[in-house]
Amino acid sequence: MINSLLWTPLIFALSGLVLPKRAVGWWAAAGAAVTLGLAIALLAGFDSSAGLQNTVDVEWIPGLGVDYSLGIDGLNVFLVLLTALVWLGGTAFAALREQERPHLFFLMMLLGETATLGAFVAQDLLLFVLFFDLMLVPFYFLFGAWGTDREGGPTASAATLKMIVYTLIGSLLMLVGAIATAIIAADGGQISFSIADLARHPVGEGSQQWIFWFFAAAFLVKMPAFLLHGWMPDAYRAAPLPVLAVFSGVLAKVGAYGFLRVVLPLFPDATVQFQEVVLVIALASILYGSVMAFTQTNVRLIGGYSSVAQLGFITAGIFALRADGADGAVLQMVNHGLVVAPLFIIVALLAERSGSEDLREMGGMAMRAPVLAALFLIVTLATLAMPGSANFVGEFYILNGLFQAKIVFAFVAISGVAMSAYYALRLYQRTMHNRLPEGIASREIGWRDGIVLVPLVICILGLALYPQLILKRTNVSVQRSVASVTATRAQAAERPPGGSAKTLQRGSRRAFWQTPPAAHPHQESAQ
Amino acid sequence: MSIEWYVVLSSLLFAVGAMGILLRRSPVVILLCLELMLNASNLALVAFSRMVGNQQGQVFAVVVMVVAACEVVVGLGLIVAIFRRKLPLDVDELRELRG
Amino acid sequence: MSATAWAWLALLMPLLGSLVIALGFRVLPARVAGAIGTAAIGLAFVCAIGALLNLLGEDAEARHHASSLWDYASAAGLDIKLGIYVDQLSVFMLLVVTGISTLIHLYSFGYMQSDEGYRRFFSYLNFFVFSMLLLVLAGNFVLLIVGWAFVGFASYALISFWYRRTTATRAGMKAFVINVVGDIGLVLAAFLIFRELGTFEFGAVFAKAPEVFTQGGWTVTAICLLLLVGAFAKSAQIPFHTWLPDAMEGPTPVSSLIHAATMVTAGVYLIARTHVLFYLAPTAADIAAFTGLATLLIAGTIALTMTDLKRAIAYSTMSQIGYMIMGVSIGAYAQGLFHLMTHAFFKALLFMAAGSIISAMANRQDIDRMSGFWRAMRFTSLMLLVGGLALAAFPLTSGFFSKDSILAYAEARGGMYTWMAIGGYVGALLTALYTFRLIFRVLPGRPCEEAQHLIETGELYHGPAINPATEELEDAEVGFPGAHHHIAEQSRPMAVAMALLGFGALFAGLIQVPGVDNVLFGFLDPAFADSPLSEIHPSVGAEWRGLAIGAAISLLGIATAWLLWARRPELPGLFRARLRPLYELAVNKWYFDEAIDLVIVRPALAIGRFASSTFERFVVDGLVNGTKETGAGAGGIVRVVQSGFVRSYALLLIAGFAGLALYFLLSSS
Amino acid sequence: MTFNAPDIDYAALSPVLALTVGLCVVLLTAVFKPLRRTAPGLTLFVLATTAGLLIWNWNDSTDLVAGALRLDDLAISISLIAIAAAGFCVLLSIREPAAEQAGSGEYHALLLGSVLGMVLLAQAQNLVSFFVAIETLSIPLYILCATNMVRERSLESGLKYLIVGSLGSATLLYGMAFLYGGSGSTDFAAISTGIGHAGLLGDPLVLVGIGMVAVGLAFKTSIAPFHQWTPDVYEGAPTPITSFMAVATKAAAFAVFVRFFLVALGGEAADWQPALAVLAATTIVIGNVGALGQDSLKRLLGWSGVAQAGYVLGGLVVASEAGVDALVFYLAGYLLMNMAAFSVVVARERETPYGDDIEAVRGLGRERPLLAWPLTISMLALAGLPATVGFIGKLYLIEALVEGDYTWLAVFIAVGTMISLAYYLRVVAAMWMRPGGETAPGATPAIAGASPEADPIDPDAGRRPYLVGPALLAAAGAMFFGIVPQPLVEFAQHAGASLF
Amino acid sequence: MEEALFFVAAIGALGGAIGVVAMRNPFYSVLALIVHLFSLAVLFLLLSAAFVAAAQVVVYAGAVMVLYVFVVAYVGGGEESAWDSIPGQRFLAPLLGLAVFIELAIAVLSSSLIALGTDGPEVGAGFGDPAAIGKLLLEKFLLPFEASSILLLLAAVGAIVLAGRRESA
Repeated sequence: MINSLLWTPLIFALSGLVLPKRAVGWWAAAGAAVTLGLAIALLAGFDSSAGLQNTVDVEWIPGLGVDYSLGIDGLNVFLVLLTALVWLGGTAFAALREQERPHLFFLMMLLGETATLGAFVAQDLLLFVLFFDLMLVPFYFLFGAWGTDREGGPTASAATLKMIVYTLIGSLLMLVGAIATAIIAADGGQISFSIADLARHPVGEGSQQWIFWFFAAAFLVKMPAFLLHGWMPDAYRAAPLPVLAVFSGVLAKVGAYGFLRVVLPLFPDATVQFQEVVLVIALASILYGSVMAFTQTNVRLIGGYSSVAQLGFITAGIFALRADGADGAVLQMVNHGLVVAPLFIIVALLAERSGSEDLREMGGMAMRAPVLAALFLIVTLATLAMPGSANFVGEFYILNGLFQAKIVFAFVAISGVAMSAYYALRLYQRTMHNRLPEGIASREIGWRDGIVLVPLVICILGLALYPQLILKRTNVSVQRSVASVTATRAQAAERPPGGSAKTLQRGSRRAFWQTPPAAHPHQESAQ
Repeated sequence: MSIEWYVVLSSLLFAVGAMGILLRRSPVVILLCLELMLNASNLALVAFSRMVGNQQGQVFAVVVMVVAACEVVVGLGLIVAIFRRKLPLDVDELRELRG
Repeated sequence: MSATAWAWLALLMPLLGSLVIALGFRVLPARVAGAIGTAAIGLAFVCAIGALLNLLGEDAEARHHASSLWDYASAAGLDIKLGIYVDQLSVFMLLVVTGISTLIHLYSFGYMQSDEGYRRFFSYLNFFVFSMLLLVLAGNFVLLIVGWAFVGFASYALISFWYRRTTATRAGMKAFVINVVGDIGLVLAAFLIFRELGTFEFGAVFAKAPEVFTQGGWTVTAICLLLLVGAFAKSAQIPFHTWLPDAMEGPTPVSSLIHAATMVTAGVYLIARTHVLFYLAPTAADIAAFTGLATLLIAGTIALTMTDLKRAIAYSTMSQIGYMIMGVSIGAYAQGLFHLMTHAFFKALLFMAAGSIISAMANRQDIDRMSGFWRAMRFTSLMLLVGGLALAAFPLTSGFFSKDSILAYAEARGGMYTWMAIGGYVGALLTALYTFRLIFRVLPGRPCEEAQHLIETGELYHGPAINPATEELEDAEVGFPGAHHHIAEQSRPMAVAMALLGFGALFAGLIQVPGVDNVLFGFLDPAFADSPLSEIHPSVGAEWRGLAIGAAISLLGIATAWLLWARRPELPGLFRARLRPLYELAVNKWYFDEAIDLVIVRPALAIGRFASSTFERFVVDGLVNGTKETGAGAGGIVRVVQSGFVRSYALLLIAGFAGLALYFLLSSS
Repeated sequence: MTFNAPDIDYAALSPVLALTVGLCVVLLTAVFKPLRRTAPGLTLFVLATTAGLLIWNWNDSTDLVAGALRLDDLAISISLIAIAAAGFCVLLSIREPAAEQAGSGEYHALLLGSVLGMVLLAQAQNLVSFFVAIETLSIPLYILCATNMVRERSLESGLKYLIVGSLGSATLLYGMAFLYGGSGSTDFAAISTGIGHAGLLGDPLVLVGIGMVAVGLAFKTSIAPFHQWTPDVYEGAPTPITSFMAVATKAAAFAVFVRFFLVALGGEAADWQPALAVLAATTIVIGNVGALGQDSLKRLLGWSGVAQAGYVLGGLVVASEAGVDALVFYLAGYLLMNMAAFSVVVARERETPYGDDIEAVRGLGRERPLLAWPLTISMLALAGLPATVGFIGKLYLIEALVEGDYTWLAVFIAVGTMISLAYYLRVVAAMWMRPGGETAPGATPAIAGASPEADPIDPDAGRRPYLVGPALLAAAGAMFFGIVPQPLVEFAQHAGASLF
Repeated sequence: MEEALFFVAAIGALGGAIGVVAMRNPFYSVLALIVHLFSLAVLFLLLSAAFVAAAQVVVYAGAVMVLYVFVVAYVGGGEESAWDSIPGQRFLAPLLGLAVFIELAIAVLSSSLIALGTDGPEVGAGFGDPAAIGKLLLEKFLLPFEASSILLLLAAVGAIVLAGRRESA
């Protein structure tokens, strides 16, 4: 099941190579659709009370202790769904348009999907790292070969190169970190990279401290977080929009996901120790991203910087180190993906209509395109986390977690909400409202683009009506991921840290009774 | 006459040979300097073989001579080829490959 | 059917209406859309009545019910249901909102006819009603916030309804952002409440609050202050009021429904709803009260100098809400809500009349251009007058009773609250003044050009379509704002709506006449029984004393206004000359916009500019390019060393050997 | 006088014998004109036979000819790598102008000679055979580098290689002399015991000896700062030879590096480990930054080869079985990655006037997908991206390093890889991301202009099976072992096990 | 007696070496090398390595040097200009040479290997004579011996490839 989910895109991609130019796009879209179907089936069979489920675990490189082990749990089930959904959108949208060298394009597109899915479902630390790095390859091609060179700026391939090198610094350090974790944990014994095993006996505190940063580097760059986002503007300007939709919609989340999946369970001590540091980075991302977003005039960059801010929220939620914050973070990952992808697709449509991607040259496009305007409006409102949208619930959980954990941070973070309202509305108004400049055609969205866009928007609305759909299923796993940390925290509270796994457990159970009010039966199962 | 003397002498010769390679520009002379170094090694080998009282070192030295001869042959062959190509016989002039 | 069921229905109706109109915008004929919209709200009103009857069927104490559909977002200890809370308060609000909305829909049905955006308008309007109902019915803070934000959005959408107007879009943005600030206040308050009480449900919160919080404790005070941020932002109280005047960019029915009758009074509702908390935090309550007082006075002075018809009325709205806020904060819950209701009637009416006149003026709103409409538009003028009288608290009109009930309570509570009462009376004087300033400048006198044209041809004057705010030409190609709007005289629906409201404005006060009857308070008071402040009741005598004073003041005000603007029109000029600084202050709206611009907007933009132009370039890119440069630089060095001289290679080799040998010599024992 | 000849295990010696005989046979073809054409085929046959014999000996380890050699899995695996490289080289040499100038027979004979040297070197466990083997490896290469005699660069590279190379081997030899003096023996095993008995652990004499041997071997494996010949020689030499050198020499030299340092000098590990670690780190940095902004593909690969050598050396630094495994694994992978790249370079060099300049592969993606894909894969693999053997190789090395408490070196590998992306992906970008530069004859090439030196252009070299085939094969291998690495891992582990 | 011989030979070897490096004209360098080789041969004899000494004289002074002389004569021993094209090389080379020598000398002298101080153990008359060496070459060092023969063959081939006249040329 999970195997077929993972490899379907790749299979379609390869088989697509033999098709004629015109067909390949639709074949790819079909592949993405099948994947989505599988993902939905996966969700349907998902048991929200259990932890890891329908797992696959076979030896891959026994010589190196690497296993091919996959699994679904609350942390990733919806991210998988999101991936499949957004990819279908992006692929279909691209299929609607004339692509040069379509075979290569869709090959890379679907390869990207497989890699991303892999990163989400991998349960073996090394497999995770592998897919994490692999994700970049197809996007290197997609950005570089189909991107737009900017006059006065770097060429597409230069911008992309920057992105790859920058994001790989982190990933490679992460590789070292991962191996170090496994080896230290094994100390002399049989090396295993299985995340579950590693979480059972975490490495000593000293090692945690540097390994933590090796991982954090990878994830923060990927998001990207403040000061590490240097690759983002150029890459975003260069990227072809349908690709950018999936990239910004999904890949950024892998970083945040990594924190929950790997960092919290494996390096609890370090996590507690560096909580403030990461939170500061997160807040900086929120504020800086928002501020940049409302000064930019390039629509892509507004999207890009708003993502920086949003990922800042997600990170903050995770590093509140409370179940509610983390729940919110997971929910918000899905929301943000669901919002950003259509946003960039809409940007593409607007660019087609106005022949420009600069706010100053846009406007008044709602005129003859009420439907497009309506869709855009919904997306905008979701982006600014309008109460009543799932994004709001996400941010509400995140901020509540932060508020209960570190009240001051919460107050700073929430100012980002106001700014988001401003830049999101600004984007909407400057494009759709006011008077129509010369030479801009206000055209209604065609039904074919509609097929791509409307389902995404419907998902947004659906979630807005029933965010519980996600919260209910993620909660258990999130509790586990956070439990290890709360344990450490409680224990740190009692005596100087650095205890064996046994004391950890005692500490954690105590912790779970102590921390009000997030007391929750599931935390027992965390041990 | 203790072995040290021989070995130190050999190292001195070795150093001189190395210095020669660094200083001279005519490929022929450079080859000669290489000979110097190999011979220095030979001296050391023989000295040591005397010291430990087995003849492996001497055999080694013989083999080294053969090898040295081979290097010379090839080296000189190259020099001739270069000369045929009407290229200057000066290693400093041959620096198209760099950077 | 239970009260909650009725409430759910009432909630459902407008939503359906909005969706049907929105989705069917291609197929539905305009008027049908209008009809659907109006009908939906009408039905909602019916449901509201159903709920009311249900409630009346039970005994006073048991008149509160919670009901929830499904878990909205419940995880990790947070338990948020999609639930409503029905009690006297919410049902009262339900009635007011649906009632007024129905009439205004009816009015819009006529008024907006020639507007291209007709369907969109009704869809928005219905959505607004839905949001408002959600706000008043919400059963927990989260849902309250949702409704709170929805009305904010609806108001944004309707303010910038004519989105070709840059002024309109800008105003919309302003309103939305300020409202978001309000939302944030609420959200933070909710977090704090959750931290202390571990729940968001109204019932639970109000039940636990008295046990957990100590009277005047800092936490509860903080909570209340945060709630106030929300309340002020929504109800346009100082210093969060600047969006309201700009909001007049929207079509007049919008101003009348959202920015006069319903949404802006949400703050009042909020305070009334959370009165338990406010009782526990007296400091916060007093702050609220004073803010209300300040707003009502300041807005009054500004209203005196406004020459834009709608903006003048908007400022009067602010000041009236000031009364209500003051009322509910000092404990005059029922009284405040009473004023909320009457104000809804007469203010909506005023706007309608104003709208009708503005249509006649071809969308001009400048009162300096207006005069003599009494002759041109009898009915409208009459309605304007009725509204004016009620607003000026002319004896026996609705405003007369409601306003004075608040002041009487303040007096009765005594202490500094007496002074508040006095402030309130001063405000009353201002009210009468500015109200009748408008009336005397618009109705009597020689008909202006437009009015004349109407009298002669019986048709509306068609000037060039211009934006009243900026005097710039509209691009009429679009069809909205419509080529012309409609006046009550020529549109039955408008007339009906106005007539009904007029009736309400005149006589609604009679349901609550001191010593005579106690319909409203009798119904509402049980809802506030848990706050000792609701025990305070001014004696009937005191009430009538207050009424007498109120009557005197209002008459005095009207008389003065007559003197200044009808009898001796040159006097205002003189005053203006005398009191130049005061006048400047007022006419520049006390420079609030400028202040906010200076303190918040400019710094933010400056930071933004710095970030994008300087920081991003030098620090962030610096980081990237720095690494790149280092690499390239190192590469350069390496390649220089790679000189191509075989002898220098040999040199390096020997050097390396020497180094290595040295290392080994040193490490040797 | 009487002497008793050592008993010779011909079965185990058979690979060496086969090579020797084959060498002579191929040489004979040079003499008889009619047989000229058969040289490549014969060479391939010889190589195949040798490989067969080696595999036949897989899994048993024996001392040969009075302990001069030791045939074990390490030796076999490395020899196989060298032979495979040679096989590729033979294919790429078809129609190679250099081969024609040197005469096919001589050319291939020399190639086989070099291979013989490598096979011996991989087995050597005695200083004398070690030295002879390493010379047998080098001297033919000096010649082969220079064989494209019409090009000055070829001669220059030959001479440079000869001079610096001889300097290196002289140093090596002198070091051997010291070690012999210290231990009184020339057999690896005896050396380690001898040093122990004489109580010379950590004695300056021995240590400096080690230092000099290290220099000699570091030179062969192009470890910085003894690397400088590498880019020049790689660029100047005929491309097929470059490809052969890049892989086979490194492999063989590393084999003896490992054997000598672990078997003979294992006792001194504590002393030489840090030194080698530092060398490895410097090599990684220098190699990678040196490759930045290189326009000649061969030169670029040369620099990258330096960097890769740095990675591989890590496997020796930790002096552990895992380390050796990783080292062998990486070398095997390196064979595939490099061969894919070089085959493409050869093809483009022959069909475009740009020589080995990066211009030559511009727009390759559209023009010649069958060449573009192998080059792409090899670049990604060299850059260590996942789903290629390069990634697994790095993984293996890092795992060994971390286990051996050399995590900081692992971090160096990571950083180095990061830098390396900058130039590897530049090549990929040139292939896929720009419109193809027109390769019409007469376009002014960037390098080796229309000078008399320029080799003849073969317009459809890009379709020759003997060029495309190897490229595809190697690339496929590089991907296959990236996805199914276990076989190669076991192969490497056998090799490692034979020393411990 | 032995000492005197050693010093004479040592000086000869050293002088020859320096001569090789110092002579401007390759031809003289070759001659200097011959001197060097002969003195080395003497040293070998002192170290009771008769066969090596003989081989030294025959192989080197005989064959190899002749080869040198021919080549020098062929390519013409042009004097190389005193000017050095690599800045600093002149200055660094001697320094490095010195450094290398000092390091090696220290390594030898500070070594704790007692035997270094001695004249070496008593050895029989047969030590280092052709018979002994030959025995070793055919027993223990059979393989290197054979291998070096192959090496010679390859070198010869190489020489032909490089220097031999080709049809093309």
